[in-house]
Amino acid sequence: MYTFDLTDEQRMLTDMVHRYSERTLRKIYREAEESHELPPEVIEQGWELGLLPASLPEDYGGFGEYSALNGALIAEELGYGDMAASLALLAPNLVATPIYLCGTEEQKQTYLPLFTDAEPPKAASAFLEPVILFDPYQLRATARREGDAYVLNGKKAMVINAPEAELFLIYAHDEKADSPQAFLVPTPAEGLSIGEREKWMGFNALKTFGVELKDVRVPAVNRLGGAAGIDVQRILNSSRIALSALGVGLARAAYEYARDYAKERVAFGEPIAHRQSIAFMLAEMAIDIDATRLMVWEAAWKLDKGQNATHDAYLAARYATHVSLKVTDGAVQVLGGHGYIREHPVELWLRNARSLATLLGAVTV
Amino acid sequence: MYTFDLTDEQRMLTDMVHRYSERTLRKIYREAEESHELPPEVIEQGWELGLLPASLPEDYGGFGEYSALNGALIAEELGYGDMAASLALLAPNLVATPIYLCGTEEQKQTYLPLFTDAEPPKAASAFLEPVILFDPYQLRATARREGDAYVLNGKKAMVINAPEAELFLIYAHDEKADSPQAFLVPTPAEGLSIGEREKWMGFNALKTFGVELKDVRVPAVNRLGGAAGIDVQRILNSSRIALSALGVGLARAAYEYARDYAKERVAFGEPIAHRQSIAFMLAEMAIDIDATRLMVWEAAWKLDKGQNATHDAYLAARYATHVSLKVTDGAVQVLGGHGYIREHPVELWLRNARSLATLLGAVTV
Amino acid sequence: MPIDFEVPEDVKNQGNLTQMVAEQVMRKSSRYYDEHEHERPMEYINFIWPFMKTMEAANLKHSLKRADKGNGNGNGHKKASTAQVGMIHLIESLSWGDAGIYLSTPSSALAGAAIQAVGTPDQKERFLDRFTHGEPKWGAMAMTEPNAGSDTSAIRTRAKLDPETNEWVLNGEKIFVTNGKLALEESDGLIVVWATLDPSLGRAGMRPFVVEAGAPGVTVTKQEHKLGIRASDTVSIVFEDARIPYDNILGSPELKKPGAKTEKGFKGAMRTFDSSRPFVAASALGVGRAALEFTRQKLAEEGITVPEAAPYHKLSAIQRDLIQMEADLKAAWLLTVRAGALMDAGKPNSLEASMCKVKAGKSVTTITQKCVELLGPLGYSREFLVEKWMRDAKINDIFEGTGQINTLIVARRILGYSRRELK
Amino acid sequence: MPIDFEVPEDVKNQGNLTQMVAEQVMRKSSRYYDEHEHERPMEYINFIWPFMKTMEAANLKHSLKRADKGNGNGNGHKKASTAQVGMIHLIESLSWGDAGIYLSTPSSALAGAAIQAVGTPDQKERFLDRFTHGEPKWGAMAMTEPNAGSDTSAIRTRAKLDPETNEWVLNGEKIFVTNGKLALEESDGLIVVWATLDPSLGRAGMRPFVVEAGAPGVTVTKQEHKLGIRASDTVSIVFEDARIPYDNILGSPELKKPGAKTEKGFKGAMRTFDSSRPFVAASALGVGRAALEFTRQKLAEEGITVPEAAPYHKLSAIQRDLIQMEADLKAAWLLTVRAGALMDAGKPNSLEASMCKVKAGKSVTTITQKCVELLGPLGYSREFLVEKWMRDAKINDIFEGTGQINTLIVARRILGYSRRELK
Repeated sequence: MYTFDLTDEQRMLTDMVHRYSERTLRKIYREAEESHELPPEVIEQGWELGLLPASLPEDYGGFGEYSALNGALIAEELGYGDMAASLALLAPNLVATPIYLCGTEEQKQTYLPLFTDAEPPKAASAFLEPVILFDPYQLRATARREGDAYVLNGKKAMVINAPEAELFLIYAHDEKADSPQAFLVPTPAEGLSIGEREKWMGFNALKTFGVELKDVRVPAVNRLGGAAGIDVQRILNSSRIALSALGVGLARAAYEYARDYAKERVAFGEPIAHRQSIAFMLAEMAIDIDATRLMVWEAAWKLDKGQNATHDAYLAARYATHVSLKVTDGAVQVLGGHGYIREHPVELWLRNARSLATLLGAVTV
Repeated sequence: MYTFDLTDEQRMLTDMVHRYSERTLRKIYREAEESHELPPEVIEQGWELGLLPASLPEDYGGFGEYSALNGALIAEELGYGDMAASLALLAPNLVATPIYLCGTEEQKQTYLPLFTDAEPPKAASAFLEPVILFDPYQLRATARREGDAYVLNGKKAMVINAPEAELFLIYAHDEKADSPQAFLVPTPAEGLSIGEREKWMGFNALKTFGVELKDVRVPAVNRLGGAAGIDVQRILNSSRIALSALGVGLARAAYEYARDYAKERVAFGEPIAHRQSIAFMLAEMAIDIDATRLMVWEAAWKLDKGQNATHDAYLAARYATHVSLKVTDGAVQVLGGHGYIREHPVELWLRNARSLATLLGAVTV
Repeated sequence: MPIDFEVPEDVKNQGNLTQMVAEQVMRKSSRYYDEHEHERPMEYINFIWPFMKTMEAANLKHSLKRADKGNGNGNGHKKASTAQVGMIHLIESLSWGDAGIYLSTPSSALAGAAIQAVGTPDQKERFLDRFTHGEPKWGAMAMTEPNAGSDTSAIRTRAKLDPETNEWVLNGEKIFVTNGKLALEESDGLIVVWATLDPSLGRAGMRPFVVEAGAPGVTVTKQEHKLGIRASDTVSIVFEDARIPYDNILGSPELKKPGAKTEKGFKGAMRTFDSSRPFVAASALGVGRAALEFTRQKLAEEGITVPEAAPYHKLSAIQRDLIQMEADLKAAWLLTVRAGALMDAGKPNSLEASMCKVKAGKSVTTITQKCVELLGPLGYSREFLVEKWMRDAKINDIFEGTGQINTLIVARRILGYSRRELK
Repeated sequence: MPIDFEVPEDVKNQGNLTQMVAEQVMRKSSRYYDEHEHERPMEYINFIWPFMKTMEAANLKHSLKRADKGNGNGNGHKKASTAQVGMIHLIESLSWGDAGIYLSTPSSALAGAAIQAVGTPDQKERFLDRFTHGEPKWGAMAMTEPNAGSDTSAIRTRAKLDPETNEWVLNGEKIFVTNGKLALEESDGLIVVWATLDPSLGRAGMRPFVVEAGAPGVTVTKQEHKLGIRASDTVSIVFEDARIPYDNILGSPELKKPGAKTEKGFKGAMRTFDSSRPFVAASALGVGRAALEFTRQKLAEEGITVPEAAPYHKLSAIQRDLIQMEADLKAAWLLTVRAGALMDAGKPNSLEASMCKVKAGKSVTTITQKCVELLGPLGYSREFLVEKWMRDAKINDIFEGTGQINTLIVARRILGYSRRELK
């Protein structure tokens, strides 16, 4: 029956992540953004929280279980802190989770324990492509079977920390399967070249790169899921839920900041929050954020129950994209001129929010 | 150079129509709506204003000239009064204007003088069709050439005062020309049958009917424009501008009514217009209405200058549809419970506004 | 308990019956009662009454039992129940059938809720027993006045005690009373009337009074003609030296200064409005679902369906609209269920109740307006029900507090502001 | 004159030159100055200065001539001109090139407008002559303070007369001064500073003062780092016993009680804000057009174009978005041109100026945000300019009064309400 309460364990988990976000990420976000560099110790601290190992069962070296709902709770709290750091911290998940969800037993046994070490593994997912009309169901990068290997060609974008990666998970259109498939590619890999660091409107502290594939040969056993391959929808559902939750956290950060500012800032003799035009914006933000969170939770809950959550995750992603943009834009508006300068965080949150539709793989505009 | 002032003649014209709207239409609109009947003398009074003859040159019995801009000015003032009466009054224009714009010289000489008599002519245009996905460029009603005649088949909807019509202007897909063409069909016409009176959400005082065509034979000379036929876009541009202007008038009526109500109605010790939530709604209404009017004017001005106004008329229609709905809905909202009852006009205006997208031929949602 | 979106078992079971009523009884006469305003949907009323009186009996019994246990105000929830979310599902389904007919459901309704919230055991027995047997009966709430809409402090209906007869004497006029004529003239029902004992005290001077059918000096003066929900009875009631027994006051007759802590009775009765907001939202959502389902079905017949998940550039404009409507409906639904679940869990839900009301009222207004448009002449025609759903839907953004008033309530809550700080 | 949407001849002619500057000078360094905040776009400044000083000279001459004719405040328009609509076209075009660089245009700007509006002939000559020759110079307006944004009555910068030296002594801090550093430290320019002679009088105590480059006690303390328009100079300025000559006050130093009819000087100077609103709108629209054109072009390369007119069910979601953006841009543009044409015709345009500002600020914010999204990774990338246009655009919904403040102005006007009635 309907319940919307966290369990005690979930509350402990979110409290822990929230503390990290508030005490660590919120302290360094601006300097990181302006210097285009995340302090390594911040990501290390985040890694020490053990979020990824906690989402893997003991069989694979972890100490918990995969839960889309817990993932959403974590992502919201991280998103509340800083997006660049969140994405850097979650980058290994983008490799580990697909392996867990779609890998063969052997692949899981081989790779997942790497993700439970004290050191964050150097693994990078290459999914997005540098094209306008990106279609996650019809990738332009291709994989052609040649003997006992696949040959990968194409271009990938937004690959986090690519130069350091020792293992890539590369998505490409498998011509024979006529579907998107994923390939585990250890480095060095001949034909795989990493471009210049990419420049984005937001999360400049995050290091992302274009990756070009020219006849990169991968042993056939490295196809994720082996002979069966993957159902990319499973991976998309999982990542859409996580990214949407990140968007909820981002929106919540902006809403709370704007709310507090509006109560402090005096104009015409009263706090500006006394004006309906401001107060109503804040009320709508609060409603939209709660609605989006519930949609994300429902999709995650369905996923965890083994139900078909594709459409739910899609709708949640749509809402999260729209709401996080609307709320961060509104926060800039509430702060007025102060929202436009790079002293307050809201301008960065607006820039970060705008990335969601793209990160979500054109799921929605 | 940019000017947005009416000429003295235009001001006299709009003043005249405004008086008619205010003193006549606004007096009878509710009774007419509830009884599903327009008082005939009201339409006669409107006809006596001579709006249609004033838009035809002397050569065809008129005393003015065709001007899309003047048409827009008139339509806005009529729309300010009542939509059912406006449409009833403008129904002859829906036949006369296409004849003027696209007819052969002979057709103009033959038919247009009918529209300059003291009595409103009994003429009806049959354009819309009773389908969900109406496409004005690909009508489902068909016209097939057979010898020196065309054979019409299909179904039409929203034909104003069809049972009394002595002349129909019927639009159908000309199979040979592969384009929408129009046919002048005098009554009685074998194979043309008129259905029950239609029932719509709004403008219930207007009598409209479905018309069914079963092998209706029309002499080939009755094809509008003769051998050359018509460019339906010319007619659409003209009607889109007129209907959009009607929408502006409707929106203006609702806005003014809500504004005055908000200044009168006291709650929590002050007029509700003292609250930003109400005042901002009204401000946005005013801005949207002005913007739409300017778009309509620009399209009309272009049309009158002989420029391509198709896209402008299309955008104006889109705006008018959206704005008239938003404003009338907002007006109901401003009046609250009082807006929901059929004592105040705003609930009817909301119902009427919703028809625009349909009347405009699915130009926009 | 962990996060759970599962529909409770008992609510699921109830769903089949409701769906049947909605389809077989309500939908079939939907257009008829829209066209015959002020006629009563008797098929529905007679069909639903046996269920309603059974439910009323159970509620009354339960409430009196709790009162026996010394939980006097009958408002404490000891353990999680599914009463609210059950009602939300029920109302959504019935409104999917027909929102106007649903509003004519014979029951003690808001009047009953107010009496349950603050009535004494004796009052509960005396006033609510009638709803448990016999012919269909209605309860109604009379709050709004010609010059007092959302601003309840402006209420001018007076209640004075006549010490000679020990009766309250009411004078004033109420408008927009839902089911007022059914309650007073067409059944042996009752209404709860808000009146002031001392206008100078504002809200603090106000009290609810129970006025039963047949009370002298009470006249139903006007039946409204409305945009939508025409099957629903909406009337004005005039009180001219209307006399009711002393014991018909709900809560204490003693007055406190404004600003003093509002007494429990008043607050408790006002809380019935909080609890009714998710019901209004649910009703809106039922109408919205009806419109969206119908529109999807009609468009599917034209070959337009919604993909499970597709990149934006693969969508048509209409598909995009359908997806957006679906998402809005879902968002509002989840907010509504949450508000209900909170109340079921015995937790405060005033913020969440207003949130769902705002979201549902606005979303469903937009959705139904869009559906009319998407279906072209068929959407606008009275041959189909979409145009009616657009008219019906709009009430939900207006009654039980307009969207603006409920947004204001949300804003005050999230900002921690009083009425004075945020007007 | 009848309704006419024809672009005036002289404005058309100016268009070609402007387009060339925008394309050849501004666009090419657009990214550079975005990435090198606080560097000056000297190519543009040096290129445009000869035109600007010629224009300044003409304005000054014209203004002094009118003053000679006894039309003292230099604000009367005898016959229809195209000055405002010409500026609107110019600014739209330059902002299409680069909004941040456009804001660095050397000119007397708002300071000049204020001096033109209320200065004496002597003041005009003395302050504005510098803008007609020599090296590039800037004028700037210093209004906002840390604790006074839109609420100008809260301004706390004090001006006191030192009777001994007959100088005004200024103390206080101004923030968000556009081109403040360029005016005071990097050229022989000037700023107009709003200060109060008597804080107890609120707005009635405020006066504008001209502070020239090199005035003692004036320090540029901070250059802002901004979301967008990074090529534009935005600074804080501190006045510590800053001394300026007695004759640097604009308007009369005599004070009236609040509520008394505001004196002409104050109103005239404030009117410079009204007249600048259509310019802000025009700047927004230039950015919006840049983004929309680029997006349409890129999508056309992918085979997505916008039909001239098509029924809704034939549109894709992206086509629908493009049409909506185009319509919004056009709507805002027409409102902006109207506001300019009214002023050119010597008619009041305060309502219309705020209307176009609201509409343009909001529309272009939405349009540029949508463009980034429609172009996927390319939209979000700093390799292209769309993301920059989104950042640049946002300022227009904020400065010269936020969207909220301008909506408030529109609301007051249409309702006929004072500041007190509608807060």
